[in-house]
Amino acid sequence: MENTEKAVEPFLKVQNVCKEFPGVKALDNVSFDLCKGEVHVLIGENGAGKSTLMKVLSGVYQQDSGEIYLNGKKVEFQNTRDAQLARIAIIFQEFNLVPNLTVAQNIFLGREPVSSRGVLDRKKLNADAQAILDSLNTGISATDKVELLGVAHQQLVELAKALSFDSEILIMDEPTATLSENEINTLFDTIFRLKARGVSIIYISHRLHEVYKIGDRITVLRDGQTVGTRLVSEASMDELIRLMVGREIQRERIREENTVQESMALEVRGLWDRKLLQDISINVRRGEIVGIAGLVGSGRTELAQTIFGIKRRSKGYIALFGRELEKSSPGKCVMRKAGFLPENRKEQGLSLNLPIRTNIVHAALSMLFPMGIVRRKKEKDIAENYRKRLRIITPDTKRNVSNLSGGNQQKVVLAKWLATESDFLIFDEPTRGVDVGAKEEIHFLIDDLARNGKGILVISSDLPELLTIADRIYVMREGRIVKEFKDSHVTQEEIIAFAAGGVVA
Amino acid sequence: AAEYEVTLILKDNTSAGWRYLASAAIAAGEKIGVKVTENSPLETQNADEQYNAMLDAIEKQVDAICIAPVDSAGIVPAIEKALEAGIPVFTTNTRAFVKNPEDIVTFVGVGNEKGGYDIAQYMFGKLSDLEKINLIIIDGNRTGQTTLDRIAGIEAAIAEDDRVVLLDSQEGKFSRANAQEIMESFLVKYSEIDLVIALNDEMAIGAYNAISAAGREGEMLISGFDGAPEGLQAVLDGQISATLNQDLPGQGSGVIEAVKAYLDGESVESWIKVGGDVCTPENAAEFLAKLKK
Amino acid sequence: MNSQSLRSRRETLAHYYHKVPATVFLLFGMILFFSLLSDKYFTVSNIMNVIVQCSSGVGIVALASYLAICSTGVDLSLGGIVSLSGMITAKILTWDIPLFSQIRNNNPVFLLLIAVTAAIAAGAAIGSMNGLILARTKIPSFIVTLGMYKICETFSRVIAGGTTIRINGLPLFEFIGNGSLLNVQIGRRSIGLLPISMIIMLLLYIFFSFVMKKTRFGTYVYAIGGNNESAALSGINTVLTRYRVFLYGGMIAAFTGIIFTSRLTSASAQNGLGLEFDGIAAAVVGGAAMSGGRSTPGRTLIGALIISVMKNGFNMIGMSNSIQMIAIGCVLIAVVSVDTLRNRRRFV
Amino acid sequence: MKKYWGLLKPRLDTLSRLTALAIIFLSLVIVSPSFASAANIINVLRITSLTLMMAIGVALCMLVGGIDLSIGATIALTSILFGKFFQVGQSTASMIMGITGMLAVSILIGLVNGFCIVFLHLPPFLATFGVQQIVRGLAYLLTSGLVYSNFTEDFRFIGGGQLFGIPMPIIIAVILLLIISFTLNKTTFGYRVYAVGSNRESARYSGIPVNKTLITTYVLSSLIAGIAGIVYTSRLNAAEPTIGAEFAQTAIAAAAIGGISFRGGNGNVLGVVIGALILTLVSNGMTLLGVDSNWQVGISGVVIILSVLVDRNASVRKT
Ligand SMILES: Nc1ncnc2c1ncn2[C@@H]1O[C@H](COP(=O)(O)OP(=O)(O)OP(=O)(O)O)[C@@H](O)[C@H]1O
Ligand SMILES: Nc1ncnc2c1ncn2[C@@H]1O[C@H](COP(=O)(O)OP(=O)(O)OP(=O)(O)O)[C@@H](O)[C@H]1O
Ligand SMILES: [Mg+2]
Ligand SMILES: [Mg+2]
Repeated sequence: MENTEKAVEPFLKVQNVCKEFPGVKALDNVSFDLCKGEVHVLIGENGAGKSTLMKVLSGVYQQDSGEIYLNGKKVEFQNTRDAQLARIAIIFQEFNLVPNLTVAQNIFLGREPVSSRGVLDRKKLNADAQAILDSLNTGISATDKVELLGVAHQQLVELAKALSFDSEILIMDEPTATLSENEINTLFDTIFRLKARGVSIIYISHRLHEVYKIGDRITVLRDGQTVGTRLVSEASMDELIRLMVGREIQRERIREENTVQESMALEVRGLWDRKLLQDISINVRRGEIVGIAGLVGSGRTELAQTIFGIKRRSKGYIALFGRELEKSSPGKCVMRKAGFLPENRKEQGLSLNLPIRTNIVHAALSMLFPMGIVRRKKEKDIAENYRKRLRIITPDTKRNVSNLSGGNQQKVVLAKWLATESDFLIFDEPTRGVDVGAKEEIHFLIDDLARNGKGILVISSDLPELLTIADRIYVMREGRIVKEFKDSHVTQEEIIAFAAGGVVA
Repeated sequence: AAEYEVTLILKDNTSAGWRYLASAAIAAGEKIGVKVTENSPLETQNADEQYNAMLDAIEKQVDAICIAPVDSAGIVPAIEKALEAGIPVFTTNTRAFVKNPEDIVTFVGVGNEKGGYDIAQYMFGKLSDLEKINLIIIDGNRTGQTTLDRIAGIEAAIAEDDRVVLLDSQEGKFSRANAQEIMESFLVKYSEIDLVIALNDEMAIGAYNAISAAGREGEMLISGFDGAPEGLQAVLDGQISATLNQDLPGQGSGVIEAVKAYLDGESVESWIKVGGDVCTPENAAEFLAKLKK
Repeated sequence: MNSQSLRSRRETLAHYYHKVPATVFLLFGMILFFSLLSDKYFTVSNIMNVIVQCSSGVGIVALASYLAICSTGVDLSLGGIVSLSGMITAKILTWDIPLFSQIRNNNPVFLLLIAVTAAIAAGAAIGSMNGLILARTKIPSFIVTLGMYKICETFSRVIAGGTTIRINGLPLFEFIGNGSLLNVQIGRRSIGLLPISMIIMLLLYIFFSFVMKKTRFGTYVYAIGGNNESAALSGINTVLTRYRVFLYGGMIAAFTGIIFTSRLTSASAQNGLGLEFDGIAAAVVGGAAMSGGRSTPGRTLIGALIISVMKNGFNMIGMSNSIQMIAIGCVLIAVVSVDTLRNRRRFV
Repeated sequence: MKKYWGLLKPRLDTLSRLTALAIIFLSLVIVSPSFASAANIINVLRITSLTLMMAIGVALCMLVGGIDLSIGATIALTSILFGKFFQVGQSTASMIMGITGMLAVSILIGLVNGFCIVFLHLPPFLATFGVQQIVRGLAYLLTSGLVYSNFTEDFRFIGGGQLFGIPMPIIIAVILLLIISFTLNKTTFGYRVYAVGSNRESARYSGIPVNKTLITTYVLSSLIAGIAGIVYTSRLNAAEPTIGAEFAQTAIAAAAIGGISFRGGNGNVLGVVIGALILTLVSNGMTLLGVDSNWQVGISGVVIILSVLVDRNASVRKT
C-alpha cells in the first residue's frame, strides 16, 4: 500500500481486516484509514467488497480477523447499536426504512425522545425531524408515511436519518445512485457543511466525476484488497479507472454509427394516467436508442410502467411494432417481444432467494420452454452465457441472488431481460449501482442491441450516460414531455434547464 | 301460528346424535304448536357459547329454554339468569347441577352415567364364559362431560366384575376416522382383545372397520352408544354387538312435549325417563323401525 | 360564511371520513339491520348482553391476537392459554391442601388474589416461552404457537384430572364474570350498565392503546411489523420486542381465562379452545394485516364487536346455525375486502 | 472444507430432518415391541399417505406465499356430496357421478379461494378461513348432521383395497407426490410458483401471469383435498360433515416440518414426506406405548416445535 503524506493522525484505522462468506473472500487483508474532517472516497468494481467493509465498520457484520481502531483504541462492534454508540452512522446501499412508520419515526427509530415518564414526545420527535429535513431542503414533511414517498425522497430520508445521529463518522454507500442533479447538489452542500464541522465521511460511489467535487483522498478496492490510496488532487481519472478495472475505459460517446431504421418499435400518443402523466407522445424506432431525462418525480418511471401495463392508463394510444396494444400488461408485452428492466432491483427485479440461473430465465420462461417442461441444461447454458458476457462475479450460478453484490444483482436483472431476446426494451436506470467497467460494458451492450435492430428506451438520472449512448433525448417535467432533443449534440446544462423548468418549451 | 317459542341448546351443531335430537324436537314442536329454534355451539362443544346462547334466548324473551349442558356446573349461572328473567329451563340428555332441584322444570333422558354402566354390564354378561375379559375403551373427548359421565358408568361396572382387565383406552373424539386409526394400532399392539367399548356408534363402526380389515372379525365383541340409525343397522348386520339406545329423538320430542304441558299449566314430573335400553340384535329392528317412523 | 371556510370544512369532513375506519360504518350498519329485523334487538339489555359476550369471549383475546399479528406473527396458543389459566384459577380456588383450605377459610380475598396472580403468571410463562423461541430462532410463529397450544391443553387436562373443576361459595370471584356495577331495574330484571368484564376489557384496551401510541415499545412493534431487518439495523432490540409481544399476549389471554372460569363458576379443559381463531378474525376484521405493522387496538375492538354483534344478531333473528356459519364466513370476507379495496384506492 | 460448505448447506436441512426422523423411528423400534411389525409399518404408511396428500396441497399454497385453511372443510363437503350422489342410485354409475361431482366442487372451492385472494386482495389466511366457514356450513346444511354410509365394494377399494399388497392410499399418495414434484421442479408452471412466492412484484414485472399462477395453485390444493376426500370417504365407508376439523392444522405442520417456508418460494415438496412421517410416527408411537390421551396432545406439540427447530437451529436469529 502506498503512503500518502498525512497532515493529521488517522481517526479511524482498519488493519488487515478479512471477511469471508461461503465461497467468497469478500475482504482480504484490507487496511484503510480515515482522518478527522476528511471525505474519503471508496471506489471499486462491483463486488470489490466496499459495502462489506462498511458493514463491518457499522457492526452489521463482524470481521473474521483484523482490527479496527477508533481514536487509537481498539473497538469491536457486535451490532449496529455498538457502532451507533461509537458515533458511526451509515446510509446503506439498499434502503432500510420502515414503510408503515412516518418519516420522523424512521429518522429517530430506536432513539425516540421520551419524557421523564417514558412517554414518547411526539412533538419533539416531529420538530427535530422536520428541522433536519428542512436543513436538507427536501420539502418532505416529517409526519408523512415513508411508504408514500418515492425512491429519491426515501434516499433523502436515509440521509436525514444518518445526519440525525450527529456522528463523528458518516458512511454513505452510493447515496447518489437514485438522486438527480438537484438533490445531489443539496447532498454535496450538506457534505461540505459536515466536513467543516469536523465530521469524517466515507463516501462510496461509482460516479467518478463526483470524486473530484468532494473527495479529499480516495481508496480503490479490488477483489477484496486495497490497491491504492491517493490524494484526489493528485489522481487522474484514467489512473483511478486503471486501478479499479485493470484496463483503460473509453469515456467518449460510444455511438457513432447511425443504426436507426424506419420502422417503429414503440409509439405512444396522447397518453394520460390518473395521477401524473399528461398527454405524452413519444416514439422509438428500431435500431434507435432514445433517452428520457428528468428530475426525480418527473414521471419517467410512471411512463415506463404505464407503457408496460403495470400501471393503468386513463387514455392514450400505445403501439408496439406498429400494432396497437389496447390493454397492456407485462405478460402481453413480453409476448409481443417487449421488455422492461425496472429501477428497483430488490423489489421489482429479482427473486432474491432463488438461484441466479432461475432468475435469468424468469422472463423468458414461455419463450425458452414452449412445451412447459423446463430443461435444466438449457437454463444452465443460458445463465453461464450471460455470466460471462456481463461478468457477473459469482462462483456458481446455482447460488441465490441474495449473495451477490448490488452491482452484480443489477447485472442479473439485465441478463433476465436480455434472455428474452426482446425487440424493444425499456431500461429504467440500467446502470444504477454498476461500476464504471461494467457500465461501459452495458453501454456497449445497449449499443449492440440497437445495431441488431432493437429499439431501446433508456431512462436515466445519469446525464453523461444518456449523452454517451442516446440518439435522441426527451426531457420530462411534472408528467409532461417538455422537450425533445433530436440529436445528441446537447450539453448537460441544456437538459437540466428544461428538466428543472428554467426554460419554457 | 305457534303458541310458544322455545330455544333449544344442544352440545354442538354438527354431530349426528344431536341432529337426531334437534330434528325430532322441531318436528314435535310443529305438531303441537311450539316454535323450536335451535342454537347450539357451532363446532366445538363449548360451554361459553352455550352460556351466550342462553343470554341471547333471554333477550329474545322466549317462553322456555331447553338445554343439554356441555358443562353441567358451568351452565348454572346462566340458568339463574334465565330464572331471574322468568324463563323456565328444561334439561335433556345431561343434567345441570343447579343448587335447588326445583330450578329445573324437568330432566328428560336417562343420563350418560347410567347408560355407560348398563351397556358395560350387558357386554360383560355376554362374555360370561370367559375367565378374563381383555377390554379396550375408545373414549370420546376427555374434556367433555358426556365422556366423563359414560366413563364413570363403565368404570363402575368394571369395579363390580373382577374378570375385566382394562388393556388400554384412547381418545377417539367421537369420530369414526380417529377410532379406526386407534383400533388399527391396538390390533398391532394386542394379540388378545375380547371386548371393545366405544363411546358412540360412529367410533364403534370405525373400530369394526379396522378389525374386519385386519381379518380379526369374530375374535372380539364391540359395543357402541347412542342408538343412532347407523349403530342400530350395524347391530342388525352383526358388525357390533350392542348399542345403548339413548333414544335421542325421544329426548327431543319428550322435552318439547314437556314444555308444552308445563306452559299449558299442566303438572310435569321432575324426571321424565326416556331411552336407556340396550339394543341387541334381537330388538334392534324394532328400535330402527321406530326411528324410521 | 365565506366559501373558503366552507371548503376547508368540507375538507376536514373528508379528512375525518378517511380517518374513520370502514368497520365503524359496518358496525352501525349491522346494528341497524338487526334492529329492523327484530324488535327485541336494540334494547339496553341486549346491548349490554352483546358487550358482555364480547368482553368475556373474543374481545380480550383479539387484543392479544392483534399484538402478535402487528409484529408479523400469529398466536395460536391463545386458546390454550385461556384454558390453562382458567384451569389454574379454578384449581387454586378449590385446591384441597391444608395451606389453601386455610387461606380459603380465613381470607378468601387473599386466595382470590393468589389465584388471579397465578393465572396471569401462567399466561406470562406460556407467552414467555413463545417469545423466547420466536425471538431466538427462525421457527414460524404458526408452528411455535400451535405447539404451545397443545402443551397448554395437555396441562389443562392434567390439572383438571379428568373432570371439570367446580367452584362454590366464592361470590366475590363469581362477580368478576357475572357481576356488574351500576345496575338498573328494567321490568323484573336488573341490568348492569358497567359489567366487570367490560371494565377489564376496556382498561386493557385503553392501556394498550396508550402503549402502542405513546411508548417506544409500541413504535418498535410497528417497526418490526413494517420491516424487521430495517428495524434491527436501526439498533432496535427486535429480540426483546418480539419477546414482549408474546409475553403480553399471554398475560392478556389469561384475563379471559379468569373471566371464563368465573363466568361459568367452573373450569373444563375445553374452555377457550378455538378462541384464537375468533381473535385473529376479529383483529383482521379490525384492519390488521397479516404482513404486520397495521391497525390499532381501537380498530381491533371494533373488529371484536362486529363479530359479537353478528353472532348475537343472527341468534336474535333465529337464523339456523349452519346458515350462521356461512353468513359469518361471507361477512368476514366481505368486510375485509371492502377495507382492503378502500385502502388500495387511496394508496395506489 | 469451507469450499464445500456452500454446496452442502442447502442439503443440510434435509439431512437434519432425515436425522430427526431416523431418531424418532429408532427410538420407537427400541421402546415399543409391536412398532416394527410389518402390519404396523403398513398402518403408519397408510395414515401418513392421507396426511401427505393434504400436506402436498397446502405446501403448494405455502410456496406461493399463502396458506390453505379450507382443506378440511373441502374434504367434508365433497364427501357429503358423494354421499348424496351415491344415495341416488347406489350403483357404480352413481359412484362415478359422485366422484366427478366431488372433484368439480373441490375445483370450485379452489377457484373461490383464488378469487378472494387475487381479486379481493384478501390475505390468504383470512380468505381461506372464511371459505372454510362457508364450506363447512354448507356441509352441515346439506346433511343436517346425518351420516351416509355403506358404499359399494368398488368404491371402498379406493381407500381400503390393495394393489400388489400395497394399500391403495399409499399408491395414490405416491403418484400425487411424484406428479406435483415433477410439476414444481421441471415445468414452467413450477418455476412460476416459486417466482411468485419469492417475489410477487418481480414476477409481475417479468411478465409471469401472477394471478393465473395463484389461482391455479389454490385450485390444485383444493383438488388434491378433493382426491384425499375420495380416499378418506372410501376408507371410512361413510360420509360425515364433521370430518377434517384438524386436517388443515396437521397438513400445515407437516409442510412446515418438511421445510416449506411460510414466506413462500422456499422448500421442496419432497421434504413434506418427512414431515408427514414424523407426525404420524409420533402419534402412532404414543398410541402403541399407551401414553395417556391427555399427555399425547402436549407431546405432539413439543414434537412439532422440536422437529422444526432441528433444521432451523443452524440459523438461529442473531439480532
Ligand atoms: N451476505 C452475503 N453472503 C454471501 N456473499 C456475500 C454477502 N454479501 C456480500 N457477498 C459477496 O461479497 C463480495 C463483496 O460484496 P460487496 O457487497 O461488499 O461489494 P461492493 O463492493 O459493495 O459492490 P457493489 O459496487 O456492487 O455494491 C461479493 O462477491 C458478494 O457476492
Ligand atoms: N409529490 C410526490 N409525493 C409522493 N410521491 C411522489 C411524488 N412525486 C413522485 N412520487 C413518487 O416517487 C416515485 C419516483 O417518481 P417517478 O418514478 O415518477 O419519477 P422518475 O422520474 O422516474 O424518478 P426516478 O429518478 O426515481 O426514477 C414514484 O413512485 C412516484 O409515485
Ligand atoms: Mg455495495
Ligand atoms: Mg424512476
